Amino acid sequence: MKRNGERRLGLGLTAWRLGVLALVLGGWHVLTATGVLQPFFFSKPLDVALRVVRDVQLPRFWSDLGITLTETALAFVIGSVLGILCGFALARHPFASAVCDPYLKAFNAMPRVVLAPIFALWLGLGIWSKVALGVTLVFFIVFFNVYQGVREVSPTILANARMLGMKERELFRHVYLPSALSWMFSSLHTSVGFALVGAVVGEYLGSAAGLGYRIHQAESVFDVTGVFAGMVVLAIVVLIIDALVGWVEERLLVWRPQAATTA
Amino acid sequence: MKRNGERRLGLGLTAWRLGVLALVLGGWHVLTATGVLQPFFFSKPLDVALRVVRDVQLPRFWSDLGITLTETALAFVIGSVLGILCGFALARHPFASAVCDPYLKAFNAMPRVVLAPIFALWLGLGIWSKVALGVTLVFFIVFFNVYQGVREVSPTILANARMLGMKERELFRHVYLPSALSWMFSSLHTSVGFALVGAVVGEYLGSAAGLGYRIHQAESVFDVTGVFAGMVVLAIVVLIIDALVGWVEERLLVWRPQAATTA
Amino acid sequence: GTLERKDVKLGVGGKALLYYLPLTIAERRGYFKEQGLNVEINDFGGGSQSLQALVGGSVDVVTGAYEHTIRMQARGQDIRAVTELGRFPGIVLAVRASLADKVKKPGDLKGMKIGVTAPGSSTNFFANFLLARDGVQPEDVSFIGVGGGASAVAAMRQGGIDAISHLEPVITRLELDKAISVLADTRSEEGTRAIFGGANPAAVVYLRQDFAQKNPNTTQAIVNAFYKALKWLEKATPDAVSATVPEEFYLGDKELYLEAVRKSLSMYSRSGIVSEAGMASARDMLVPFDKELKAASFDLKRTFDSTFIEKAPGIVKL
Amino acid sequence: MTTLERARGIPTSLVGQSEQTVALLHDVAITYHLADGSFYEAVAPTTLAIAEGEFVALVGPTGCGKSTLLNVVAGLVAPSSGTCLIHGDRLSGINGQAGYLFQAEALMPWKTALANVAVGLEVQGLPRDEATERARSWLGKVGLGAFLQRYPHQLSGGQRKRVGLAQVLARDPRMLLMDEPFGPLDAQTRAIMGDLLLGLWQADRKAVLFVTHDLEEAIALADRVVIMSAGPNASIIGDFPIDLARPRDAHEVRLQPAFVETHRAIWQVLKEEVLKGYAQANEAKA
Amino acid sequence: MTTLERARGIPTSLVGQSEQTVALLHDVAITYHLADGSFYEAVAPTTLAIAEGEFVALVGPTGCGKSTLLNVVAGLVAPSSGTCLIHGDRLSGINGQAGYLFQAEALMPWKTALANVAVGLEVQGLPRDEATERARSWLGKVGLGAFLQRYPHQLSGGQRKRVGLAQVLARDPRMLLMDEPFGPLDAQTRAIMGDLLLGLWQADRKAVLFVTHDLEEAIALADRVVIMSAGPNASIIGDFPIDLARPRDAHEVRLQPAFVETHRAIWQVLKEEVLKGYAQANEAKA
Ligand SMILES: Nc1ncnc2c1ncn2[C@@H]1O[C@H](COP(=O)(O)OP(=O)(O)OP(=O)(O)O)[C@@H](O)[C@H]1O
Ligand SMILES: Nc1ncnc2c1ncn2[C@@H]1O[C@H](COP(=O)(O)OP(=O)(O)OP(=O)(O)O)[C@@H](O)[C@H]1O
Ligand SMILES: [Mg+2]
Ligand SMILES: [Mg+2]
Repeated sequence: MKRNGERRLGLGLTAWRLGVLALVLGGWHVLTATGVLQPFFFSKPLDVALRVVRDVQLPRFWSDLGITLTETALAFVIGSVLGILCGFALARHPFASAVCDPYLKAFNAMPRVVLAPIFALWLGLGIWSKVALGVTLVFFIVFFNVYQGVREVSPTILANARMLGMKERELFRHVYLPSALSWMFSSLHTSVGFALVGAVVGEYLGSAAGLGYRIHQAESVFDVTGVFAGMVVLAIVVLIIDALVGWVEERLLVWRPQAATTA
Repeated sequence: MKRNGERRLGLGLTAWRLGVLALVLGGWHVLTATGVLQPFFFSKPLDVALRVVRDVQLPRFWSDLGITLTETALAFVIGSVLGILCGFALARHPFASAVCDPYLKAFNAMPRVVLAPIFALWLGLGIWSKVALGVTLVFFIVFFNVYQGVREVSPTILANARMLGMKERELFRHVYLPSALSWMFSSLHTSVGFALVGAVVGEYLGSAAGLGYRIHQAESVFDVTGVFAGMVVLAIVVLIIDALVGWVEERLLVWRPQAATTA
Repeated sequence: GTLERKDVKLGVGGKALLYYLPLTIAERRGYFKEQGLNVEINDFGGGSQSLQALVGGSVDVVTGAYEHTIRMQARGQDIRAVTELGRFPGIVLAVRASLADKVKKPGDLKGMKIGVTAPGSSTNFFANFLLARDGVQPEDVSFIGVGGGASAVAAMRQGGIDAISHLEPVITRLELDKAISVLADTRSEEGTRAIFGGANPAAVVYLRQDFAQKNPNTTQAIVNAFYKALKWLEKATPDAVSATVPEEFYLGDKELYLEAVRKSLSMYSRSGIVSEAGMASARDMLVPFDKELKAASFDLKRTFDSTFIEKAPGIVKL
Repeated sequence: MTTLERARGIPTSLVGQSEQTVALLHDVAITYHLADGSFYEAVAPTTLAIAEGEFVALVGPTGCGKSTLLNVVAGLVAPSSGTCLIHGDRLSGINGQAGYLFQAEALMPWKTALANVAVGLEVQGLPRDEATERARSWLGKVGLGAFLQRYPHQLSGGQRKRVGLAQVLARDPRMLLMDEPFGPLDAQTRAIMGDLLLGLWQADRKAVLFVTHDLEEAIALADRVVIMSAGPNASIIGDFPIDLARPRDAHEVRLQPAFVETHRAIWQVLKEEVLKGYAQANEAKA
Repeated sequence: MTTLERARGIPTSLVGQSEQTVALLHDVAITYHLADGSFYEAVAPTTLAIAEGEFVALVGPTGCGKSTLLNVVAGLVAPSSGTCLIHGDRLSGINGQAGYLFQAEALMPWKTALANVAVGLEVQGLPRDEATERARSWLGKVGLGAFLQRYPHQLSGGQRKRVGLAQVLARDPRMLLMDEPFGPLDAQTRAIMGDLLLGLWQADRKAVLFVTHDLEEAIALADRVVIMSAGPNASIIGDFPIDLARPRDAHEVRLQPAFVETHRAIWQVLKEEVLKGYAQANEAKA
């Protein structure tokens, strides 16, 4: 969600963001302190902060985080790559896509929690069953967008590229891919969150380690503070990954016409 | 995933689709019959079919279906509308969007299962807590796409519209909305599935009725056939909703330049 | 004898639940290590997922509900319990405090909304059983799945349910809040006896029969470790328990945890053996309400293999 | 000031700077910011005034900055230095009094030709029916009466341009900015459109700033032809008043001696400039 | 066949139908399918042959179907009836021997000017370095040597068109299809580009099909000028060989009496046609 513009917004932006953060935390504190929100369900911001501080000193926390990060990264990469490949392949083959269409749609409607046992059966209880869960979320988000992105390619540009002698491979590289890039990145931004959700839910449903495991454990003993501390960590993680995606995006999409900037 | 082209593909398409269906079902049957896939996990296609037939004769099934459908529809509509509105609003206000950005991203990384108790507390165990769960999925998918779609509006067309005297409201109606439509519909196709998933997972986590409840019940007693029967119904439901979305899409996007059709 | 394998994968549906406390005790006090075992504990979202993992082969042994072995026997899956961990179900049926005047016995719940962990779970069957004793059919009430932890408490607070059939620590939490009034309590010996006339096995250690056959020494070692944990629990105080379990278990609310442990301590099995009466009583709670089980024929005796636990006292040095 | 002086590049910055001035570009310079952080000085400080009811043609070699100047007057590009005054007020944001026919394709692809024209009228507050009726009549005037329901991608290049023309003219703006409006049209259609434009202009004397590559067209239509030098750092190097009687017939006027003379004079200036620009544009700095 | 006969609309369908024929449109008609299910008969059955090394200019009122015919020869639009033969083979799919400069903007917005030109050469199998070098030199030839690293949206209209020109010419195709290639260029740059094109064409005698609205340009450049009637149901109503000596200087040639004579003859045909087209296009049926 940022482009060149952001840099210019500069300090004021940081101030505003911190302001909003302060507001949220302050509101949370006041509401839980006065009992409007029950601390049993919402914990207290100070407790959560202290818990995070405590947690990051545990070696176990870092190994849990490492596992979840690995799963998220794998789910994100595998899901996106599959989504991109299938998106391109099907967009280029209308008949195949028309045949597959109902199956993909139907599969996308499967509640992933129900699939967890099957993944555990096939992939064991290690990271791969969690990765699979994340992949089933990421794949569809990326797939539908890339598919549409490829179909939105300007017919004139496409015709020109074909007249320049491009064949399927070259069209992919020089036309479809760059044209669908902003579609792709839009879906990748959504996917980062979903990859993490997939990993965490996977761990939540069955695992021996990871942030989802920590959250699940905290939840079963009514340790809301622990749950919230886990979520705070998740949020930080997703912001870091998303910043990376944004960094790549900015590099790949320099060409985008913006309001001409005069100086 | 269809455009005018599909109609021309016609009968061959139906044949192929049925062929694939037959292949999947046949493969499933053979694999479970020979024990390569354990029926404990995969049931058998015939059993599932019989169960579906049995289920549709129960009045309780129809009321469950009705509840899940209501939740799905509400989650889909509310999530999309919110996503569309926020997407437009933030895309038009870069500063606000830069401020909100990290919060939205972070929120999208929350594992929705963890939020279930909070929804239950605020919204009770009726349909609204499930709708809320679905909304948290649909919202982000639609939001990120609409946001990007608005920013992809051609600068020349936008400049022209402004020169024609359009103000924010009119720009929205005549430029941003139509231009972002294909982005929006791309996300809506993904969202249909996720709205249903949200509703079902919500029911799964706590409810008195609905397809998710049925599936959960079947799962607790290791009735895979029941689980699969539920999933088959889900698949059919999602295909019907998606067909509706596609119908609306085709009507709204008639203008899309396609390869010129000569006759 | 020598262990056929040292590495064992164990599955559990909610490790931090008091229902499965013996597992944590055995782990934390090093009983598995003592037996030369290297146990990897996988925590699942629920009991049914851990059973599925066992059937699928991704875990070797499970601590789960005894009821699962009955179901699997009925389906021809040879899964057997080898150690009893809980002799009482530990399930409590309670009604919202504000309804305590109207509802005196389970039968009075007719027409009301009862929260259970999940539809089809043992909390659901427990409620079925109690209602049936008072002549109320399951169809006459509505069961609402409220899930395991906070959402169950939320459901009661929010008013979405009138009664609840649930486990620790939800019950203690609600009791501390004075939100409920207990109708039937199977955490204690008296409560269970009043309902079932004797013990009614709850958590057990179960595994596939072929695993036990192929790895008798490993199985024995597992059973030994659990046996030792049970023996330790027999004499333990709530404080000793809280000193043993990981800090995370009571970080949320230590008072609650101690109270729940205090209420639960008597429910853990003493001998690790499921009595025949216990088996029958478990079957009677389950079978009448399940069409599939009613139709199936199975040998109840095959649900529990006592050979290992019977040897344990001779081997384990306390 | 003689034609020769003008030809030497002395901007007639005082023309029309009275209260009659509709648009005044005062020392306006435009520097584009390139992606690699460098700058491109497109237009050097330039002063140009357009009086009430004046028809000014802007001519110059390709890439010199004509569209850029139009964008400044339209309020779409902010000048890097200098100011743009509209009716004496400093312009910030869109210039609401101007109608702008873009050089690039700017029709809304999701609207039919009719809707594209009608929407500009609806925005002005006309009721839907009336807007549609007026749009229909305007499309008829530009020769597209049979293509009302076509989407832009179903029209030919020249047809699209004419829809754009109808879109701008229908709104009857006080000031017209036209960037090669007749580019993709054949000579005959050009003449018809030119007559249409002149007719409108004569009726209520709008101010018109008209970019074209066709010098004859510029002379035939305009009151003044302004010549820009080749970029970078383009500036106005000639400003020729056209002293031909009105009303003019787009075709007949070309045969008058005054026309031929003016054409020759302007052409002289322009020709050199283009060749210079051609050389400059191939120099190392982009 | 006299000029008069041609002017009456008799297509010279036999011209160049030997083994020398590079492209032959045989009874090609194009009917567009509109969204509402109706049809628009853009081009009536038309026959047109282009011989090896021939430079054919296609002129006609706006919206008559010039771009459509080019699309057919390029293989982008399938004729509704009739066939298109390329070197005697029936064309299906893209015409791989043709280079096509589109009327609309067709540059890849995500590539710089240099990359846009180079990619066409890379596709031909040239190594990256060499392709870039050749692209650089071609951009120099069209006067954009200083704009290599610009993205299309950072270029002026005329500059973009010239990048397109470099893109097509650099690939050295055997057949050139050019749709108003010099539209947004000033007269002087037009002349330079025209000379560039003629120089290339003279070197290896490509077949060229060239659409323009500038009749003088058509006559100055082409061997034959083909005139289309106004649509719907447009057809070829004139086919004029241009008997001017080569090599021609784009500017000088206009002063020759033969030029003036041909121009007058063609103009006569064209003028009436445009007026007819203007009337037709306003009739009820779209
Ligand atoms: N967004 C931009 N960024 C950088 N340079 C630009 C941008 N827009 C235009 N330019 C440069 O500014 C100069 C003037 O451009 P402009 O479009 O005004 O030319 P023009 O006179 O309209 O040319 P033409 O007759 O070809 O349309 C050109 O050299 C062009 O490359
Ligand atoms: N995709 C399409 N669908 C329907 N009609 C079309 C389509 N494309 C072109 N036409 C119509 O066909 C006719 C010929 O179009 P074409 O683009 O070939 O004209 P042209 O001779 O190139 O005109 P111009 O000189 O304006 O570019 C026009 O009337 C146009 O409206
Ligand atoms: Mg321009
Ligand atoms: Mg055309």
